Formats: sequence, structure tokens, C-alpha cells
Amino acid sequence: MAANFVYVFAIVIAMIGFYVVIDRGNLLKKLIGLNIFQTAVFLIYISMGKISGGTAPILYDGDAPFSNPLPHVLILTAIVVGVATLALGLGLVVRIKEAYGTIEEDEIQAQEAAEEDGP
Amino acid sequence: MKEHLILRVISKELIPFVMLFALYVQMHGDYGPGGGFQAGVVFAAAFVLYGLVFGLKTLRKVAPVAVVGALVALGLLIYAGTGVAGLLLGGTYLEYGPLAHDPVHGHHYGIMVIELGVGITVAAVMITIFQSFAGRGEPEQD
Amino acid sequence: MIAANLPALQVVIPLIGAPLCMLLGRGRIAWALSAAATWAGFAVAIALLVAVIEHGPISYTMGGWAPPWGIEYRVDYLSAFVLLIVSGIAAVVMPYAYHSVNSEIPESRQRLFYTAYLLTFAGLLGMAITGDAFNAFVFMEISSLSSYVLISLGRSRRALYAAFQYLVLGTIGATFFVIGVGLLYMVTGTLNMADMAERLAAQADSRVTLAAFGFLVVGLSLKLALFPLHLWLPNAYTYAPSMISALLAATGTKVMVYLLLRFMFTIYGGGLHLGVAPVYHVLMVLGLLAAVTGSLVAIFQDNIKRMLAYSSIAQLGYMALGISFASGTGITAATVHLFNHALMKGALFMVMGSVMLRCGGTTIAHLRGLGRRMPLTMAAFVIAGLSMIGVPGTVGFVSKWYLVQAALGSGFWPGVPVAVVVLAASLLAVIYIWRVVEAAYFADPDGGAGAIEEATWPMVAATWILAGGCVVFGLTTDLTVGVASRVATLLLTGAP
Amino acid sequence: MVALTIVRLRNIFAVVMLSGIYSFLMATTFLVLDAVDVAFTEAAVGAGITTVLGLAAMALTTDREKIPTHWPTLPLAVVVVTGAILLYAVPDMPRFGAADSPIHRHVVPRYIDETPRAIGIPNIVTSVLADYRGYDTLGEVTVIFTAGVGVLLLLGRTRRRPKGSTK
Repeated sequence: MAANFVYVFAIVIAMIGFYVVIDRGNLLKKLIGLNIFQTAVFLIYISMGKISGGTAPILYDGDAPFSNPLPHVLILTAIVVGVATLALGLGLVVRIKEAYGTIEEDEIQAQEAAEEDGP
Repeated sequence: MKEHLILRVISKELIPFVMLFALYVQMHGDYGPGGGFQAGVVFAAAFVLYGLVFGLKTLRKVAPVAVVGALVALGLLIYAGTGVAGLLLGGTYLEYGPLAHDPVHGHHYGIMVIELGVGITVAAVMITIFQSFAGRGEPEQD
Repeated sequence: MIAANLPALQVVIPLIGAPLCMLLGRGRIAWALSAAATWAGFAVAIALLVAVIEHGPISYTMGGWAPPWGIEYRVDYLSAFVLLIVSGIAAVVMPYAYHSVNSEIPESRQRLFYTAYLLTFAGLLGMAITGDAFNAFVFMEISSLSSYVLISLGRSRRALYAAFQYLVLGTIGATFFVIGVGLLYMVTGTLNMADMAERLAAQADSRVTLAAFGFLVVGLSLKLALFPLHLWLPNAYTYAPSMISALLAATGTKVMVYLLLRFMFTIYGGGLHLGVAPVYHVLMVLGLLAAVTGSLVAIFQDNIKRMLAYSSIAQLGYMALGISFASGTGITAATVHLFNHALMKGALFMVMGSVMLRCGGTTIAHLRGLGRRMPLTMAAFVIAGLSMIGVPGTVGFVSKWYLVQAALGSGFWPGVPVAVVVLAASLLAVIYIWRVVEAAYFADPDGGAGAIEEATWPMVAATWILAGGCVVFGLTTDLTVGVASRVATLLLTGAP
Repeated sequence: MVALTIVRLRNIFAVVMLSGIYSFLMATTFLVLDAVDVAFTEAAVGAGITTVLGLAAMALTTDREKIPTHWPTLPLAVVVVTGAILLYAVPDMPRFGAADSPIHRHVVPRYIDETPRAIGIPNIVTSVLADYRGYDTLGEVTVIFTAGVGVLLLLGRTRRRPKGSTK
């Protein structure tokens, strides 16, 4: 367990982010939580690629082992996906603010419930 | 921020260098860290800085929404088109080998072209996003 | 050359169509371009299915790199079948879309609307065809991101909030999926699904393998709206533009079911040797709960689109139930239901789109007396509705027949009680479908609105293709059940 | 630490800023773990774009968060269970930094051996990204493209240009 403390660390951060997503009512903060959650998952991927004493996977003279490039590639893609999601989410938040006048989950739900009871 | 003379002068000096750095990152992705995506982001940052300092209207003149939108699509087309080129030349989709007589060169060209596609799309999307968000903040004027 | 590259073309055609549509799509061109791309995709899917039936599974290497180094496209019975469902529904939706979209989306946005539509299409196809676990995630996000946008374009402001909820939950699901894939990669060192399956055997007792299984199942269940992780679905389907509701309800969650089948059976080989049998029990219980609560809640809905959305949750419960038996008949039932449910739900949501076009809303009140004013459209609703209930002669009956068979095949306990619950849930379907029929045929119209007429002919025709399909494939089951049972053999034994 | 503070703080401005710092710290961590490309991207995206976007969205909405009125039993339970499953897997994970774990022995060695010969560029990350797994990157660009289309659809202005005018 001790050798794998990096994973434990990443998991704890991931769970903090996850908690923010599912518990917080502020839509903006939810998105930031999502971001934290995802970045921590990226850390898990990157950690598994590390080789002790290794170097970055760019070929130079020298014979130190290379850290594993594949997780790096995957995470580059995942970061991009993450920022795309974030941009869309923020766009939605802005529109929600314009439509409802608030970005608090419970207030939006209250407004929707009121609509349903009304005509 | 239009009245801050110092800011305007400094950013005017700065922006070409930011763009130059972006191009360096774009071209140098084969050798060091970096590549199309990072270059696109840095390149877009130059435009964002310009927009912040000189105002959205000026930015729209330099980078009209329609042109940027077309570039968004163009980048993806370059990438996907490279794949089709490999296909037409007798390889499978996205196979770079057939692109040149020497397969190694083919791979090198292929990577350069698709990185260019990545860079264009990423930069254009980032500018689009900035323009859209900033455009929401100010009252409709035109 | 075209024949050899079919698997690539399947996804690349809509993928290139999207930026082209954005560049060139003015007015009708956007529609025409996406229709052309969709129909081409459908043709490719048919050709692929034929090729698979004749020559067995196809493997295609992207960039010419042999798996597991490069990304492999792998088409076997299951993926060819799902590709056919997705592209078939999309192809039928296109003629329907023209008028429906014109009435619901401002003209200035239609260009981007169709661009996003093509992206969703490409993403769904990409997920179904790829043989690479991480590539599946990338295409999952393409289809999800574009569908969030499409849903948010619904007319009511609630569409925005619905899309946001979907975005948050969908991203959590996708992130769980990424964790699962990452853990699998950690122990196997590969991302290619077939390679993964082979190497996983040596890691069967690792806790990492088990945890990965958990994350994959939960993540995908969230994406496919398995009860109780379905909270995003009703609002998303209710407030999305009509055409998008029809497309997503018929195909979106199906592809997630496909991925679930892929991971549970192709990669984990059923996973029973790993001691994950409890997962199947949980799946069974959740499937039953979904079938019952989904149907129950559906009965009390005033908005018919929302009612259909809850009914979808129930139907997804049936699929989960089929999977949970982990037997040949069970998987046949689940697979065949993928196809059948796509037909009927597509038809039902299309009817609601027509009603939306003519009456401006889809609540029970809007439907009063429509049986006489839109006779063709409502007749399609009745047929698809009967199928939803499971009346013999329709596709719904075929699915339930195999489901009940699978239940009874699993022994008296839990077989018989499960079969009884399935039949009871079908009775609930009778009630909610009947409410609509009653309003449409036996209630007097609310005076005044005399101008309501049949929807435009392409919309009616498209609706009837699917409604007709409910009957045709209900009577001749060679194609659907034939392929589905081969899928079951493939998944359970690994043999093609 | 930073992450924890984000949970506590109610001022969105501070939260956005802190999440920028968090990304920066993450980027540093990636650098330490030899992932130079990823570190560069995370710094540019996480600390740069995300912060700018977050601030822009905040400017358009609000910068205060309401104080929650309920005690978060269910979310907390979900989080604890999820975390527990992950922690349960940790002891069986390959040892951190070990050179002989499966991911280093399978698939990847070929990338490292072959890249200089077959592709002719020194950065293996680029060669895997753009060539071996080039199709993933095509998907990635499509995702970005989707985001662009989506933001235009959501926030773009609907100015009608007269018909026939071209760009």
C-alpha cells in the first residue's frame, strides 16, 4: 500500500471532486467539481506510466528507460475532451442564468414545480 | 481597457511573439513537447489577449465570426481528408505510409499535416468560444 | 477498394459530412447533405451485415497498424446488428426531420443543428464499431456532447436545464468508464478489446479487475439510464426537439447497452469465474424494478413525451433483465429487444413530433379527438402502442416471448416470479397506452381548433415505415432473432 | 488541500482562481512523473482556458453560492462507497514506478523501438498520438469541433445575413 500512495492520493482528490459534483447546488461549482474529479483520474493514468529513474519519452542519446508514453497520449485526449465538456457546460450555465435568473439547483427546481402547478 | 496606453502598447508588442511561439510549438511537436493542440491554444491566447485589450468589436474585425467558423470546419476536414488520402492511395484509413515514396517520410508528412489540422481547429474553436462568451456580456449592438 | 474499407467509411462518412455541412450548409443544403450522409451510412451498415453473415467477423486496422498497437475496428454479428439499428433509424428519421426541424428550430441555426446531428450519428456508430476500449470513450463523448447541445435546443427553457443535468450525469458516467478502462489497462497493458479479453484471464483474481468491472458497469448503467440511475432521461427526452427525441430514444441508450454487453461478455467472458455473480442478481432486481416503476410512473404522466420516456426506462429494464440471465435465450431476448424497441419507440416519438407540429404540444389534452383529425398518424401510434404492450403479431411480442422463455429457462426460482412480473408490467403498459387511445378516439376535441390536419406526407411515411416494421418483424423473425441468437452464441462462447 | 478549500469556499471567484492553481499544481505533478506533453497541456488548458472561461461564465451569472440547507447524507455515502471500491483495488495494483508492470511490457516497447525507424521523429508521445493512435486524435479533434459547434449554437448570435452574401 505504501508504495502506491500516489494512487491513494489521486483517489482522495477524485472523491473530493466527485462529492462537489453530486452535492453542490450551484451549477458552476458542479462543473468545477467535475473538472477536479477528471483531473484526479488523469493523475491515476499518468502515475501508472511512470518508471522510477525513467525520463520523458523523447528520444535523446542516453539509455535511461522511458516512462510509458501511452497513458500520456490517452490523457492528452481526455484533457481535451474534458475542456470541451467544460466549455459546453459553461455555455449551458450562461443560458440557464438568462432563462431562469439563477444558477442554484433548488431554485430552478422550485420554479419548475411552480410552473407545473400553474396553468 | 481601451484607454490604458501602456497596456495597449505592450500587448501590441507581445502578441507577435506569442504567435511566433505558437508556430514554434506547432512545428516542433515532433522533437519536443508540444504539437497541434498546444499550439492552437497558445495561438488562440494571442487573439484572446487582443480581444481583451482592444475590445470585442476590434477583434471581430481582425477575426470575423464567419471566417473563424469556417476555419473550425476546415481543420477537421484537413485531418479527416488526410485519412481519405491514405485510403485513396491504397492504404487503410489514416495510413500515412503511402503519402510519400519513402514510408518514413510519408509518416512524417502525415503527422505534420494532421497536426496542422489540429492546430487550426483548436485555435479557431477557442477564439469562437471566447467571442461567444464575450458577445453575451455586452448588449446587442448590431 | 470500397468494399475493403467499409468499416472505416461507416464512421468517416458522417464525420466528414459534419464539417462539410458547417461550411456549405445553407438552407436546404444542410438537410440534403446530412440526409445523403445518413443514407450512405445505412447502405454501408447493410453491406457490413451481409459481409459478416457471409464471411464472418471483419477486422480493420486504422492507419495500417496491427492491433493491439493501432486502433482496430471489429465488426461481428453484434456490432453489425447495432450499426444497422442506429443507421436504419437515422435514415428513417431524415425525411421526417425536414418539416419537423423547420417548425422547431430557427432557420439560422439549422446549419449547425444538422452538423451536430451528424456528429451524434458518427459518435454512435463509432462506439458500436470500434474494437478499442479507449476509442469507444472518445466516440462516446462525441455523441454525448453533441446530443447535450441538441437537447438544449428544445423550445422550452427546461430543455436547457435538462441538457445540463444530462451533461453532469453523462460526464460522471463517462469518467467512471474511463476509470474502468484505466484499471483494465493497468493490469493487461493493452487497450484492444480482444487482446484485453485474452490477457485478462491471467488476472482473474486481481482486485483491480474486479473494481474495473464495477466501474464499467456503473458508468455504463448511468449512460443507459438503468433504474435508479435514470434521472437524466425523462427530462432530456421530454424537452428535446421532436426529431432528436425520436433518434435518441431509439438509438442512444441502445449503443450503451451494446457497450455493456461488449464489456461484460466479450472482455470479461461473462465474468462468472470472477465471482461477480452478485452483479447479475443486482442487474435482475434493478431490471425488474425498472420495468415496474417505469411503467407505473408512465401511467401518471400528463405529457405524452414524458410518458414515453418513462416507458423507455421500463423497456431498458427488460434488456437488463435479459442480460442478467447470462443465458443464450436471455441475451437473444435483450439483443432482439434492442432492435424491436428502437422500432416502436422511434415510431411513438415520431407520432408525438407530428402532434407537436400540428397541435403545438403533447399533453393528453392536445390529443383529444385526434383520431379523426390525424387518422394515419394516430393509427401508427396504436400499432406501435400494441407492440409496446406485447400483442402477438408485433415485435413487442417477440421480445417478451424470448424474455419469458429465458426466465422460465432459469428454473422455478427466480424464473416464474420474474415471468409473472414481466407480464404484470405489460398490463401496466396496456393502461398507459390506453389513456392515449382513449383521448384520441373517444374524447371530443376541445372545440375551436378545427384547422388540425394530418402531418406532412414525408413525416407520415417515415412514421409508418417504423410502425409497419413493428408488424413485419413481428411476423417474420428470421432476420432479427436469427442474428440475435448468433450474437448470443458469440458472446457466450466466443465463437463466431 | 486546494481541492478541499474549493469545497468549503462559497465565493465563486475564489473557487475559479483556486481551480486554476489546482490545475497548475497538477501540471507540476505531471511534469515530475515525466509526462511533459501532458503537463504542458494541463497548464495551458486547466490553468489557462478553464480559468478564463470560468471567469467569463461567472461574470455572466453570479459569484455567490447559496449555503446548502440540507445535510448531505446520500451524496457522502455514494462518494465513500466509490472511493472504497477504488481503495480496495490499490493493494493489487502494480507497484508505482516498477518497470516490469504489464503496461510497460506489452504493446508499448514496440512504440519505443520502432518510432525512430518507421516514423522518424524523436517524440514518442507525438508518434503514438498522431500515428499509431491517430484515429483517437481524429476523435479528439472532432470533440473540440463539437464543442465549437455547441457553443455557437448555445451562445452564438442569430444575426440574419441577407441571402446570397458569402463569407
